[in-house]
Amino acid sequence: MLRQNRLKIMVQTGILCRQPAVLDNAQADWPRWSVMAEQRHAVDRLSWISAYALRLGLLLGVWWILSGSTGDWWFGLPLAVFAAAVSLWLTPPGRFRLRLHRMPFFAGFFLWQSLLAGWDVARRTLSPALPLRPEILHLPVVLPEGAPTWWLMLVISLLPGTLSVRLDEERSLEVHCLDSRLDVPASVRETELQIALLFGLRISGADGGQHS
Amino acid sequence: MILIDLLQGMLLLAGVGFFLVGTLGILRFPDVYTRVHALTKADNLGLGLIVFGLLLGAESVPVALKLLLIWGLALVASATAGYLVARAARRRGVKPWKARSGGGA
Amino acid sequence: MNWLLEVVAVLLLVTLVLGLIRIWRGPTVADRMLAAQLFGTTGVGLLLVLAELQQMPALRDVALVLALLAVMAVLAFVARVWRQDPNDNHEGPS
Amino acid sequence: MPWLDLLLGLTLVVTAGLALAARDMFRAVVMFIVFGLLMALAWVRLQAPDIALAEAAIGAGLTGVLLLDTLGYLRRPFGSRVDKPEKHQ
Repeated sequence: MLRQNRLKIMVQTGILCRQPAVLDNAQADWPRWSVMAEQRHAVDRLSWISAYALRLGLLLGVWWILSGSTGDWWFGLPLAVFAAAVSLWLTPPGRFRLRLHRMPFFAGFFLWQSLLAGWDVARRTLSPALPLRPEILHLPVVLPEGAPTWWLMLVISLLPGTLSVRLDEERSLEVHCLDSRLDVPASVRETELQIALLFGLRISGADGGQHS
Repeated sequence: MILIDLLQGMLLLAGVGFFLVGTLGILRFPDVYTRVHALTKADNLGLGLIVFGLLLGAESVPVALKLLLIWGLALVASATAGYLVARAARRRGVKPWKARSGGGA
Repeated sequence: MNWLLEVVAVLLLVTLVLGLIRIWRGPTVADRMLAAQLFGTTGVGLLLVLAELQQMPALRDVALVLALLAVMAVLAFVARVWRQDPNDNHEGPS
Repeated sequence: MPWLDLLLGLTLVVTAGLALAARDMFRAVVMFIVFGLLMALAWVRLQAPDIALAEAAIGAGLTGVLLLDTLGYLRRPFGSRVDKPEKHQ
């Protein structure tokens, strides 16, 4: 069953401009969403500097953890400086930035959902009848390309009954679900919302998009 | 103290339980895709519960953070591995298993 | 608490042994690779438990390395072994 | 922990045997990867965490990758079995 919809991605900043996916309107309960970047993240010198500072801080934290706070900073500090530079060279700063203050909320959502997911799999495995009704669904992705979509695809695989299989050119995500009787589109939508919040993107509800 | 020990024991046993369930799922589930489900979900939850159980007995903050780092790494690793295997299987045209009519319970 | 950690370690090892069945039976190569990834995750858990049990903090580093490198096998599998289309079995990967 | 050691030792021997006995090369490679992992655990039980680290990195990690890569370059000696449609067990 194809759940396709026409989506309009309204982009405030003009950076994320893209054509609305050409999909038909079979599923009426899919709300028409739009994604708006909250603010412009131009890839300028300032963002390079802040990205460098963030990554350096992260790497120093990782060194602190790995070295067990023994204080071997004569080795760790130059290494972190070098590694942060290499990471900037390999992956330049993207348009999207994690909102660190949203991280605890997202972690709570994620932990709870993965608990449910493990429980769901356990229930199905241990039941003698093996209640599976796998199906492949095609769901449109509203999140912009890049880091948010990658987060979505990874997180979906850890949520109850869903597994991302692949993403095609028209930004429709193939999801393999364990039980087609569950409301998979709703949970994927919820995940998208959480990730949008994590990245500081605004997803407006059913009245946001333009229907056609 | 006894309460913490009890909680730790429960978390560890629950973690092992999910590992067992995950392996059982890998054995029982009918095709590659469903097995990826068992692998990514049950096992990561099992590892997470074990990590949280050990966190309660961690002697210092860096040790606790290292445990969390290992869990995060394992999460990303197996989610990526599951996605890659599922995509490769799909690209090669491995058909997903379908329940027979009225299948499931 | 040590007896509990021992029980947990033995049960995790039992889980590993059960996983061997899937590797042996297959039936597709992807199933084998998945079971290998399962071994990686279970091995990480087992190493963490052993680190606590034997009072060897270095084992946590072993677990970290294992978590990193266990995926590499899956990556190599997807990128190298299973890269071809199903229809061109006569041609090796270039 | 005699149970753990006994089970570990037995599994190690069984895995080595299976890796040798496997006619399917891919199965042998995966068995070898598993063998490396179990060997790392055995080094841990022998109180040698540094060797365990090397074994986990080299045995379970890098050698597995190299062997899989080699398999990819061989002309699919295991080809016909790969895409056999599965039956529900």
